[in-house]
Formats: sequence, C-alpha cells, structure tokens
Amino acid sequence: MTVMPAEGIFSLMWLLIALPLAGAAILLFTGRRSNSWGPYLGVLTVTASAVLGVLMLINMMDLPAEERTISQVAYQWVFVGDFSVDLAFQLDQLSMVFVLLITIVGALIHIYSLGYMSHDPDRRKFFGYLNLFVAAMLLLVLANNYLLLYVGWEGVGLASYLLISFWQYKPSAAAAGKKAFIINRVGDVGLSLAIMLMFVTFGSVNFSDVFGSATNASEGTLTALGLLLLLAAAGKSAQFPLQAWLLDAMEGPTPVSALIHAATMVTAGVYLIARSNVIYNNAEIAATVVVIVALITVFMGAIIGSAKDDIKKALAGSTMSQIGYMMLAVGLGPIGYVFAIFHLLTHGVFKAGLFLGAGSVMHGMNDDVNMRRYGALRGVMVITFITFMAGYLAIIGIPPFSGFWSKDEIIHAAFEQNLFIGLAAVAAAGITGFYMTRMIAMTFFGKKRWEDDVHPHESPKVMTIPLIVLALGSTFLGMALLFWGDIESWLEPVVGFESEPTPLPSSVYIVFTLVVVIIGAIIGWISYGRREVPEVAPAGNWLTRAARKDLYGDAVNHALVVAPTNYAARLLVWFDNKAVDGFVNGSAAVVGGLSGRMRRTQSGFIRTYALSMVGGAVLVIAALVLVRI
Amino acid sequence: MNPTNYVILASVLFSIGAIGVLVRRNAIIVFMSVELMLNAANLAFVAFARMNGNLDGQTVAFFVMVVAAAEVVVGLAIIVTVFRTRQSASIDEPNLLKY
Amino acid sequence: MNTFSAPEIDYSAIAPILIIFVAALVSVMVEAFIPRASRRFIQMLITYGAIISAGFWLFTIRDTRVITAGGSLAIDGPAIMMQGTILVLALLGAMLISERSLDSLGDSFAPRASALPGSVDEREFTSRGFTQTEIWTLFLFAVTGMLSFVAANDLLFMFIALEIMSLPLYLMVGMARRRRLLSQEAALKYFVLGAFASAFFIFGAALVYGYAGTISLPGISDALSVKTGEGALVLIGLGMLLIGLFFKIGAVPFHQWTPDVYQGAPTPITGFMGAAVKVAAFGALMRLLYVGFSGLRWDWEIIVWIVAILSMLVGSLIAITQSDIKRMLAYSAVAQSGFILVGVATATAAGIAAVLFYLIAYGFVTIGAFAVVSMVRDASGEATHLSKWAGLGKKSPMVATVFSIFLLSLAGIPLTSGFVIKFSVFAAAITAGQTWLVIVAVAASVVAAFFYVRVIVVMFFSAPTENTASVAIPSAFTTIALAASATITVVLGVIPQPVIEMVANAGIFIR
Amino acid sequence: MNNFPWLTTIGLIPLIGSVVVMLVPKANGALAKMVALFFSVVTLGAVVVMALQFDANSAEPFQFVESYSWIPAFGINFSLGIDGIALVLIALAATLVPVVILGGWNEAVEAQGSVKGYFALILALETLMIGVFAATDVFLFYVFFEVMLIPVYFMIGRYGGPQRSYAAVKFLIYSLLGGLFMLASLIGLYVVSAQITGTGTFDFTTLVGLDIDPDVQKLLFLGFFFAFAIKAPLWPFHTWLPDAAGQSQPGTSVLLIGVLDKVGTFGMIRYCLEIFPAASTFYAPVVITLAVVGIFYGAFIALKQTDMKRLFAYSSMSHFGFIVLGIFVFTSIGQTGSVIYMVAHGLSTAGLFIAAGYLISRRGGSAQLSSFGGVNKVAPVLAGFFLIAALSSLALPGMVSFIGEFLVLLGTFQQYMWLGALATVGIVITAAYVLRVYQKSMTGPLNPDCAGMKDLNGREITALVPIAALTIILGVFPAPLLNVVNPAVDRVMTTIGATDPAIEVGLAPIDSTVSEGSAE
Repeated sequence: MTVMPAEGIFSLMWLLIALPLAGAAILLFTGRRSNSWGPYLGVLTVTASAVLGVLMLINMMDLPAEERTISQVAYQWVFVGDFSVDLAFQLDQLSMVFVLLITIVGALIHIYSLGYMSHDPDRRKFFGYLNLFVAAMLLLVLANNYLLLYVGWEGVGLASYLLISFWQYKPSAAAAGKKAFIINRVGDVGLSLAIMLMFVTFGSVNFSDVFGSATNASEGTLTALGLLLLLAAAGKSAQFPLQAWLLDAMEGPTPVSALIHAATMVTAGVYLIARSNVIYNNAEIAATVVVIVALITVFMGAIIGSAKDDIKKALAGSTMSQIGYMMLAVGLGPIGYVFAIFHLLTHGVFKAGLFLGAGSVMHGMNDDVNMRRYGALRGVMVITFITFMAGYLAIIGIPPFSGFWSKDEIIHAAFEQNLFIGLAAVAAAGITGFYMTRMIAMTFFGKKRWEDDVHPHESPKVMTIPLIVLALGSTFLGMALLFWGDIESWLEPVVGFESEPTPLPSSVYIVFTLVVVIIGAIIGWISYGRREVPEVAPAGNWLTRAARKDLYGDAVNHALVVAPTNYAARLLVWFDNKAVDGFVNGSAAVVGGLSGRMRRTQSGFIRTYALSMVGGAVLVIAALVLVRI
Repeated sequence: MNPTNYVILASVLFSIGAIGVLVRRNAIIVFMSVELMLNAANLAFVAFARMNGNLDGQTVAFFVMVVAAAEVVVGLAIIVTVFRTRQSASIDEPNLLKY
Repeated sequence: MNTFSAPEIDYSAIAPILIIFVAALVSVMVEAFIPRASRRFIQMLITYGAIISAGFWLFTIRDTRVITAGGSLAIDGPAIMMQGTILVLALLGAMLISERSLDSLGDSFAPRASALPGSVDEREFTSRGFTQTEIWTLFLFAVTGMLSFVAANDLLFMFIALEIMSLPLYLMVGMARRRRLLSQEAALKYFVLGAFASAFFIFGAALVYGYAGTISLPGISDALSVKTGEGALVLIGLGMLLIGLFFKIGAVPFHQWTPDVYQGAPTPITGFMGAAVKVAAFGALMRLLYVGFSGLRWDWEIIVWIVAILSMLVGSLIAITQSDIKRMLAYSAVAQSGFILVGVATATAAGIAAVLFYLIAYGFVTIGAFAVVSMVRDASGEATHLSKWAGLGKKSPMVATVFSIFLLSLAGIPLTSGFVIKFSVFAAAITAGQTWLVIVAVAASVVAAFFYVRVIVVMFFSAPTENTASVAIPSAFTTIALAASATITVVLGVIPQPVIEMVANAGIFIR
Repeated sequence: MNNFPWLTTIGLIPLIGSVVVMLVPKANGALAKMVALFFSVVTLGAVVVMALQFDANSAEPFQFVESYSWIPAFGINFSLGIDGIALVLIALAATLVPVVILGGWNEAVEAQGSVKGYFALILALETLMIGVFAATDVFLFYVFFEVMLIPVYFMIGRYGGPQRSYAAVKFLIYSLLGGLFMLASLIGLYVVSAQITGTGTFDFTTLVGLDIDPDVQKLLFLGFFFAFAIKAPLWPFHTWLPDAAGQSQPGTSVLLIGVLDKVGTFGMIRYCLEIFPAASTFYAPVVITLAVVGIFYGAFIALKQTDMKRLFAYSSMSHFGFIVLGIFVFTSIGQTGSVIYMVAHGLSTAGLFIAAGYLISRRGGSAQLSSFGGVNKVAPVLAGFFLIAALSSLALPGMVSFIGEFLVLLGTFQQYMWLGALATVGIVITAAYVLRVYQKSMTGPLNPDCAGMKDLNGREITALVPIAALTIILGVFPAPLLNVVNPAVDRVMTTIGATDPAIEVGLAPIDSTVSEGSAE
C-alpha cells in the first residue's frame, strides 16, 4: 500500500471537514443573529462537502488502484519523546465511500430537517449540532491515525449526546443523552487502551505504520488489540453488551435517529474493525469474539424490534440487528469486510429512508410514536408509504432491492465460514421479515386507530423529496454498487477480499434465505395485518415482555454497574466524611479537648503553681542526677 | 563540728521553707517560708565557705541578706496592699486570674 | 588572710549599666524633692535621656570584649547585643508607659497604688488628675537589672541582677489603673512565686559553690574540668539554678505565673516585661550554661530538651482555648520560650546567633502586639476579651492589619521576622543534629498557628457586633512604638541579612 | 539573551497594581476593579512578550535568569529563572487572573469586606504565583509557597460563604502543617548541602548536582512531598479542598485550584524528583498508589455531591490524581502529559467555577444542584459555556485536557500496563459525574426558581471566551505548549536518570510494508 501525497482536488481534503465545522461554529457562536439564515447555511455546507466528495470520487476512479490512498498532513499535532502524531488525513477507497455516505445522506437529512424542524425555536442550534456531527464523522473516517480518529470518534459522540438530548426540557431526553455518552465512554476506554497498546508495541499509531508492522507483534498483543477495538466498536455501534443506549437515543428528533443512530455514527464501529482488518486477520480469537458479539446482537436487536410498539424503537432494534450483521461480516475476516461495508452503505440509505419515513408519519400524527394508534395510513400518506415500502423491501432483502444484495452476500459469507453462523444469520433474516412486516402492517394497513384530534396528512415537499431520493437509493443502490461500482474490487486494496467455496451452489442459499424471510413476513402479516391490532398491547409471552424491556439491558447494567457504583460512591462519601475528614476534624477536636483540660490546671492558686514548680524541680534534678547514675 | 552537717541542716531548712510555701495559706507565713529558704542558702554558703577555705561564700551571704531585706520591703508592700483590698491575708483568696 | 585589692573596673564597658543605674538613683531623688506637677516631665526626661545615652555609649563600645569588675561582669558580644536589644525595647516600653491619650482617665497606672480600689481616696486622686511617677524609677531599676543580668559572670552578681530586675517588676505589675484587683493579684502571684524561684536559684548557687569553691562562672567551668567526684552536688545545684531561670523565661512547668501576670499587669508593663525580661533571662541562661556548665553539656542538654518540648506543646495547646487576648499572648510567650530553648540546646555559635536573633525579633513583636492590645478599648477600658475583637478588621483596618502582621510573625509566616527566626533556630538545631526536636517544634508550630490565625478570623472574618471594641486614638508615643515594631517585624522578615550579620559577629560568650 | 529582568518586572507589575488598587478611594469600587483589570492585563501582556522571547531549544536549564544576594548568611539568593514548565504555569496564572477579575466582578461585596481589598489580594496573589514558579532558589520558593497562603486565606475567610472561617482556617492550618514539615526538610537539605560542599546553599542547580545519600534523601523527600501532597491535594490529604472550594467565591476557587494547587504538582516535578531522584524512585509505588486511589476516590465522591462547588473540588482531586500519576511514572510522555494536564485543568476549572459562579449569583448564592434545572432554556449562552467547561473537564478529545490526560495515561501504560488500564477506566466515571451536573442544572424541566434568570452579559461572556478559546485552540494545536515543555521534561528525565521504556516491537522496515496491510 503506497500512500500518495494529496494533490489536485485532493489537496482540498481538509475542506471536507472544515466546511461543516465552520458551519457548526458559525451557527453555534453567532447566537440568535443567525436564526433566520442559519439552517440554510447548515444545509449548504454539508451539500458543498457532498459535492466535493463526489468530485473526489470521480478523480479517484481515474487513479490506478494502488495509488488511491492519499494522505494530507496538516502539522505535527502531539509530540513527546517517542510519541508523535500528526494532524493528518487519509483518503482511500474505504474512507471515500464513507465520505459519500455521510455527506450525501447527511445533506438529504439536512434538507428533510428544514421541514421537520421548521417549527422548533432552536432550529438553528439543531443545524449547528448536525453540522458538528458531520464534521466529526468525516474526521473519524478521514483520520490517518488512531488518535485523530479518536477525536472524531468522541466528536460524533458529543454531537450524538447533544442531539439526543436536543429537547432537553424532557427529562427522558436529557437522561438518554447522558446514558449514550457514558456507555460510549466505556467503549472509549477500549479505544484509548488500544491506542496505548499500539504505541507501546509499534511506537506509532498511524494506520500505515501499525498495519505495516502488525505481523511482527505477538498474537497475544494483536488479540488484545482486537478485543479492545471491539469494545470501542461495541460502544459506538450499540453491540452487546453496550447496546442499551441506542433505544433510549430515539428521544432525539427523528432526523437525528436517521442520520446518527441509523445511517452513519453507529456504523463507526464497523468502520473501525474493517479499518483494523490487519489486526483481526492475525488475531483469530478476537475475530471469533466479534462474530459471537455480532450474533448475539443480531438476535437481540431483532427480538427487541419485534416487540416494540414505538415505531422508532422498533426501527432502532432493527438497526442494532442490522449492524450486528455488519459486525458479523467483519468478524468473518477477508471474506466479509467488503460485504460489511456494502451492507453498511445500503443500510445507511434504506434505514435513513425508513427513519425519515417514520418521521414523516409522526409529523402527520402529532408526533405520536405508538404504532398501535396508527393504521391505514397508506391512503393519506402516499409518498411516505411508497418510499417506506421501498425501504421495507430493502431491509428484509427482497430482490432487487438494495438490502437483498448486501445481506445476501453476508449470509453467503457466513455459510462460507461456518454452517451454524450461516443458519443463524438466515434465522435472523426471518425475524427481520417478521418485525418489518409487523411495522408496515400496523402503520399503513389495517384499520384507523387514530386518536380523535389527529388529522394525518402528507408531509411537505422539503421532506418528501429526500424520502424519494432515499427510496430510489434503497431500490437501486445495491445493484449499482455491486454490478456497476464493483464494490469488491474497489475496497479490496484496503480491506482485502477473498472468497471460499461453499458446499452448495450460491443460488441454494439465496432461495433458502428468501423462503425464510417470506415465512417471517407472512407470520408478521397474519399476526398484525389480518388481525385486529388492539390499542393496548396484550400481555404477551415472556419473550415479548422481556423484549419490551430491551431484554433487561438496563436492569443488567443497573445491577452490574450502576448499583455497585452508587453503593461504592455512597460508601466513599461516608468514609470521606467520617473517616478522612473525621480524622482531621477529630484531631482538631482532640487538640481542643486536650487544651480545655490542660487549661484547668491553671487553677489560679499560688500554691498550686508553687507545687508545679516543685514538681518541675524534682523532674529537673531527677533527670540530671538519674541520667548521670 | 563537721561542716557537712551544716549543709545538711541548710538542706533541711530549705525543704521546710519550700514545704511551708506549699502548705501554708497565710501570705505572711508563705513569705517567711521563702525567707527561710534564702537563709538556708546563706547557711549553706557559709558552711561551704568554711569547707572550701575561701571567703566568697560569706560575702555572698551578706549580699543575700541585703537582697532578702529588699525583698521583704517589696513583698510586704504587695501583701499589705492586697490585704487592705481584700481584708484577708489568705494567699488562696486572690483567685480571679485563672484558666 | 588575703589582702584586699580593689578590682580593676572597666568603667567604659559597664557605662551603659551605670548610666541607667545612676538615672534610677536620680529618679528616686526626683520623687523626693521635685514638686509633683513637674515630676512626670522630668522623670520622662531622665528615662529617655538615660536610655538613649546608654544606647549611644553601648554603640560606641560595641566591639568591647572584656571581663571586668573582678570577674563579675562579662561585657562580650552577646552581652552587648542583648543590652542593646534591652535598651531599644526599653525605649519602646517607655513610650507605651508614657501614653496618656488612650484612656480618658490618663495613663495606665493607678494614681496612688496604695489607695484602696473603689475607695473615696481613689476617686479623689483620679479626679484630681494625679499621676503616678514612681513607675519611672521602678522602670529604670528594672532596666538596670536586665542590663546586668545578661552580663553577670558570677552567680552572686547574677542573683543580684535577677533581684534588681524582678523586684521593681513585681511592683509595676500591681499598679494598673483599672481592674486593680486583678493587677494586685497578679503582683502577689508574681512576687511570691518569683521569690520562691529566687530561693531555688540562690540555694543552687550555694550547692555549686560548695562543689566548685567559687561562684565565678569560668571558675566553675574550670572546676568541672578538673574535679571528678561529688557529681550529685553540682548537678543538683545546676538544676536549682536552672529552675530560677526557667521561671523567668516562663518555661513549662515553671510557667504558671505567666498567664495570670500577663493578664493582670498594666498592658504597657506586660509588653515591656514580656519582651525585655525574656531577653535578659535567656542571656543569663545561656551564659550560665555555656560559660559555667559547658562541661556538663550532656547533662543539661536533656533538661533543656524536655523543658523546650513541654513549653512548646503545653503553651501552644492551652493557648488554643484562651478567650482573653492577653492570656493568649502569655501562653504564646510560653510556647515561644520553648522554641528559643531549642536554639539554646544546640550550644553552637549558630545556635547562639539564632537565639539572639529570635530574642530581638520576638521582643519587637511582643511590644507591638501589646501596644495594639492597649489601644483596643471599650467603655470599661481595654477590651481584652476576644469576642470584643470581632469585626475589628472592618472597623479599624489599619490597626487590625498591623496586629495581623504581629500574629503572622508569631506564627512564623515568611516575610515576617517570625519566619526568619524560626528558620534560624531550626537550622541551628538540625545542624546540631537535633532533627527530632525540630519535628516536635514543627508540630507545635502548627498548633500554635491555629490560635494566632483564630484571632485573625475573629478580627477579619466576623462581622462587627455592638460589643465590638473600638480603637482609641493614641498619641505619638504609642504610634511611634507601634510603627517601629511593625516596621522592624516586616523588615527583619524581608531583609534579615544585616541583623543576621550583627548577631553572628556578636560571637560567643567569652570566659 | 537579553538581560532585562523580565521575571522581576512581571512579578512587580501586579504588586504595584495591588498597591494602586488599595489607594483607590473606598467609595469607588468600580474604579478599583478597572485598575485591577488593567494591571492584570498589562501583566498578561508582559508575560506574552516574555514568552515570545523564550528559546525552547536553549541548552540552559533556566532562562531569564536573575540572581541577587539576599541572605548570604544562609546561602540564600533571590534567584529567578524559568524553564518551559514554569513558563506555561506562569502564563496560566497570568491568563487566569484577568479572567477571574472579570468573572468575579461582583464577587466582593462591601458588607463582607472591602471590595478593593479583594482585587488587591488577587493582584498580590498573582505576584506570589509568578514568584513561586519562577524561583530557582529553594528557600525563595518556600517563601512564596508559604506567603501565598495569606492572601488566599483572606480571600476565603473574608469574602466566602457562611462557613468561610472554618474553611479558611482549615485550609491555612492544613497548608501550614505541610509547609512546616517542608521547612524542616528544607533546612535538612541545607545542612546536607553544607556537609557535602562545605558551604550550605539553597541554589536549585547546585542542589540538583549533589550526590545525597539515598537514606537521607528518603527522609528529606518526605517533608517536601508531604507539603506538595497537601497542596495538590493528593488522597488522603484532601479534605481541606472541598471545604475551601465550597465556601470561597468562585474566583478564589479558580486561583486556588487552578493555579495554587498546581504549585504542589509543580513542586513534585521540580523539587521532589530532581533533588531526590533516589527517594522518588523509592517512594514512587506509594505515590502512584495514592494517585490512583485519588483518581477513583475523587470521582466516586463527585458522583454523589449535591453542592456544585464541592463537586468540582472532588473532581479536581481526581484530576490531581492523574497529574501526580503522570509525574511519578517516570516517562517523558507521562510528565509532559502532567504539565499539559495542569494547564488544561487550570482552564477547565476556571471555566467551571466562573460559569458556576454566574449561576450561583443568579440564584442568590445557592450552589445546590437542586436549586437549578433547565437553565439551558432561559440562559443558553451560560449553559453553552458551562458545557464547554464540563467537556473540557471530562477531557473530550479535541480539547487540551484530552492531550494532557491521554499523555498521562499513555505514559503510565508505557511503564505499568495494568495500572494504566485501570486508570483509564476513570474516564468513564468522570463522564458520569460531569454529565450529571450538566443534566441536573442545565437540562430537564425548568426549575421555577430559575425562570427569570438572565443570560450572560457582555462582561461575563468576555471572561469566559478566552478560557473556551484556549481550551479548544490548544487542544487542536498544542505545539506551543509541547515545544517548551518537552525540553524541560527531557532535562528532568536526564537529571533523575530515567529513560523511557523501549518500544516493544517497533516498526517494520519500510520495504516490508508493501507486502503487508492487506491481502493481495
């Protein structure tokens, strides 16, 4: 892998980040003055970045495959002793696709937000945060070293925090933001430690240096690195056991859920592992753990998604599950990296479309999120319905919609690796079919179950146009990337690609998967499309009840982490007051008490004083004489 | 007679004086006890002068007598003043200053 | 029989003592023959004139190192240093005594000490504006005693100097104009206990004489180096001598008179006494130990250690719960004696220099602090209860600030003289290998800091109440004394080098 | 190098300012504030000019050296000079003083103590802060170290909250306790130097060169370290801090925690490590243990605090744990990290306390978290600055505190891998308590008591802007700090004879990189 200096249009690489960053700075620091034009500026900066990104893609395609890694060093950032890190960017095929995903989906969501947030008094701030997010996310994918990546990593965390708790007057929103940040911090510990371990091992945290020397390190070190990076990825991508924040994150405005908690930020974990492919390729155990974590999450997400009545939470469960697929793919190694990224891209588009569609529904339903009070919306929200259906077909993987191509490749890769992993992936696809059908059925079909004062209507054009664009993406992106874009050979220089033979021909797996998905969809349709949907959720079986409680994720966190922390903190407060401060104040009290007692010896009687003098005399003489003897 | 006996006597007198200060309540008697201690010292000086064979001790004794006299003047002045104020010669009576 | 030969007397060397002594005698005559109306003025003239001329004389003979008057007086570097200190302190003390503006009734002294407190006579004397002038005579005698005390080179002279110093002080303590019961009680206590201590001293002298056959300090030293037997006699004698001196410096367990006397005495006298007696007594103590008993260094060292530790700890501890400012300063004086004893215990040249420096700096702080105490008043006279000082920093920031400087100096905060002296003493002690003593001293310093700081808390951090005393406007006397003390306190803290050189040049005690 | 006495000049400007402020008539409090601000800004300007002349690559250990004989009898000189570490800390102090004056404009009320007195004390304190970092004579350092207590004592005791006397006395006595033990060690050091060289000295450079017996070092080290540990404050010598910070005005707290406490950690690097290298190595395990305990202890207790100022105090204790940890792991990365952390912590503390001060003054003096809630709704600008300071406190990447914290952790990890990993976990708790404060005070439903709260005015914003700007600028471009700190830290490392641990594997040779990286 040769790293080329940035020339031509690539010398504007920094501008990709700088544009939205400047937008964020202007919007956030100028205050009320920019209320009127601020949102448009926000849209503009991201769109400009998107245009720049597209131009770069065109230029990059002209370059030979081995010269597509382009680096731009701004200056030496942190340097102490052996430790030296540049503020430097690296654009290669992997980051290129991310840049495009982030900027284009980002731009669409910005535009959508113009309509969605049009009545919010803090609209300007919202766009400022969104711009900040885009900048941070671009920094994350453009950094040429882990430390700078960390900055972007935490930057998106911050933006996510700010946006989740955007309606911070709601205590739930404020709490959700905090929860997201803190759980992400757990992941950050992993990333921090991984960076430290890299430095201690290799003396550098640059991608090229680390990957170049990775094979020299012991397998133990690489395994440790892999597990630490997995911890980081699990935090950011809401993978088990750090999944609990994502569902609460739906407290944020819907465009946020679409952009950050579906399309881009949550996939950063996948990016991190794909980026660090050299490490995982040489650390089998770490890769296996990735697969295990991914499979657990795939099912958790799917099960949670099947039980939620809140449309956004159902989608969030689905996101968890889908990212689990991606993680599964990266865990599979070189046979999966490419498809993980492929699925990441298609998912980014169709999930964004689904969320925005859900937002459009909520927009028409007075921000009600309970699907049990929806029903029969296909008539009143035609565009939303059609675009949502495109996303639906994509996510459950019906050909030729984009999700089919990417998910199918992952399942195929899973079978290449291991029969059980493959079967599990198929089973999860079946559940996907079930819960997505359930969502469609409850929302757009069946009978009206609207509240009395709700008058559903189609959203304005500024919202529907992004929906349409994303629906087109949901429909065609998969084919485009696979057949026209040749995603495998595009990404191969960065993440590697190899294929293993499977015992059965590919078509068998495709058909098998499709059958399972359709069975899932049919069950969903029978349960929710054909039957009456009760407005109050039935008690359900234990799994449903557990899934409604996010499979007890919070309870587990509480029992294992929060409660002990609180207990320890209370204990320490007590200790600090009683023991440490008590010792200090106690010493003072002892001295004071001693003083008070000794003071009484000063009785005021001359003869007492004389006695004390005689006592002193005895003492003095005794000391003199006794010492001599 | 062995001069050492005088020294022992002086020590006994000194001790009697010291004990007098500690146990007697009347200011005048306390004061006399102090004088007894001074005179014990005089006796010791004289005895030691004899033992050492020089006159320094005797000279000192004279000086101490003078000093003792001066002390009597000052002491009685104070004691009398206090007595006049309090109508009591008890040394335990003035007990406002304490702790 | 020995033929009597008149001793050689270097009159120039002892002139400062003589000047003050003669002035005291003249002062007696003034009391006897000069009409009452002009007595005060003439007494003051004599006093100031004597102190200043003695001071000048002392300055001119500052390089004298001589033992004179038949070996009774040693005018050496430390003696001259301390005599100078005593004279300056006496000058400041005299200024405090001269003050008449603070109290509406006049100066701080009873117009007739003999009048019964609260009697018709007393009111009569007061209303007729009688002024007590004998105080000046007593003052001059006391100074004579102090000057002699630090130069006394034999036990007899030391005893006499001790008495010349003490007897006038006993009387002066009892002469307060207000709160006369307390004042008289203080005088009685001081006198009885002082006489008691003197008796120990002189009996100890007798025992030492019995051992050494001489009362001259160098003679005792020689005797110690040649004689071997009869150890108990000299040890007991030394012990009893030390008791007399420990009493004067107010070291534990011979300290109990200190708080009562400091509180009861008229404040100007407390200030003068607290400063000057300490200098004189430490001078005598060091001469006794270094010149007379250097041979018993390993024996007395332990005593000094024990007494130093007891003084530092007990003084600091008891001071914490005091609520009367004068009593608190008295306990502080006890603790400070302990710190000085740490320097005394070193028995090195650096230790001597440190002690000398300590005495100088401490003397000024003490006089200054009591000058402030004399200024803070309410309707009943001086307001010494700490609660009446609440919010003084708000009411009279200047005076409170100056007092804080003294307190910080006593607490040993840098940039005040108190820090430099603590530093010097600790440095001398550590150099002499007594690190553990310094550790105890440090611990005591922290406890001590607490009560000094507490006064600042009261003055600055509490709001004034209706009970808060106010600061009376002093005349030039107190103002000058206060300003001088404060200035010296700060200057010694910031540029101590000249004085350090001075005390270092004073060198050691000659024998 | 020019011979202009920069350090003396810079030290004198605020002192003169302090006197001038006191001369302003009592009635004219506003003028006194303006004068104080003027002098502090002039000082800052002078520091900037001096810093520009600082030669980062100089071979000399100290620059802008001045030396005047002070107390020759004890070998004491008035010697000043700065290395990179001292420079950045002086710059920090000079930056924070105008900020505090501006931010604490209304902190002093005539009812408690004189208004001009407060500002005069701040300026006097600035002189002492500059002196303490610039001193190259150990005795002089000690003098500044101790005298600094006095203005702070008055600032807490006169202008603080209801329990101010208790807090002030506790602060003073605790500090004096440490200071006096340090004094004993200081004298011991002097005596030792006299034994080795013949003449006792307090000159830092001479003392560093002495070959002191390790057993003696161990004793002397303790005195110094005890004083610095109290000042820093290290667990378990910390209990004065929550009281002091809780009772003092925010401006006082900023100077106290932001700058003064740094003297403790500065002293550890400058004096403990360099003069007593053997003892430092000997005690390092103990110190490191205390530091790590402190990190978690402070953080856990901060989680449960209900008083904002006390909370920040405990959080500072946790942060000081990091700083001390970085110093005592003996890696250049850790030590540089600690110095950066000191600067960063100064800035974040300033931001937090000043913003909290605005809040508290708007709520009539209550610092209880329960007194607030939803402030973001009524005072978004205030909330914004508060958030920036809070994020700086939790070491958000991109801010200077991140660089400090990361380097400390990296330096620790390099030396003690598991300990570094353990300490890293601390960042989670930090996030938890920092965000808890923000959540309780700024977000959630609007507390009715906060309804009429005004947002920041121009003066208040002006005070916070430099803090926020520096936090971010230095985070993105820390080279100005690193350039001057690195050589100083290298010198310390050389002095104590420590070397950085070797890189385990290292980079592969260039040619092999082609075959690696990705599958063909």
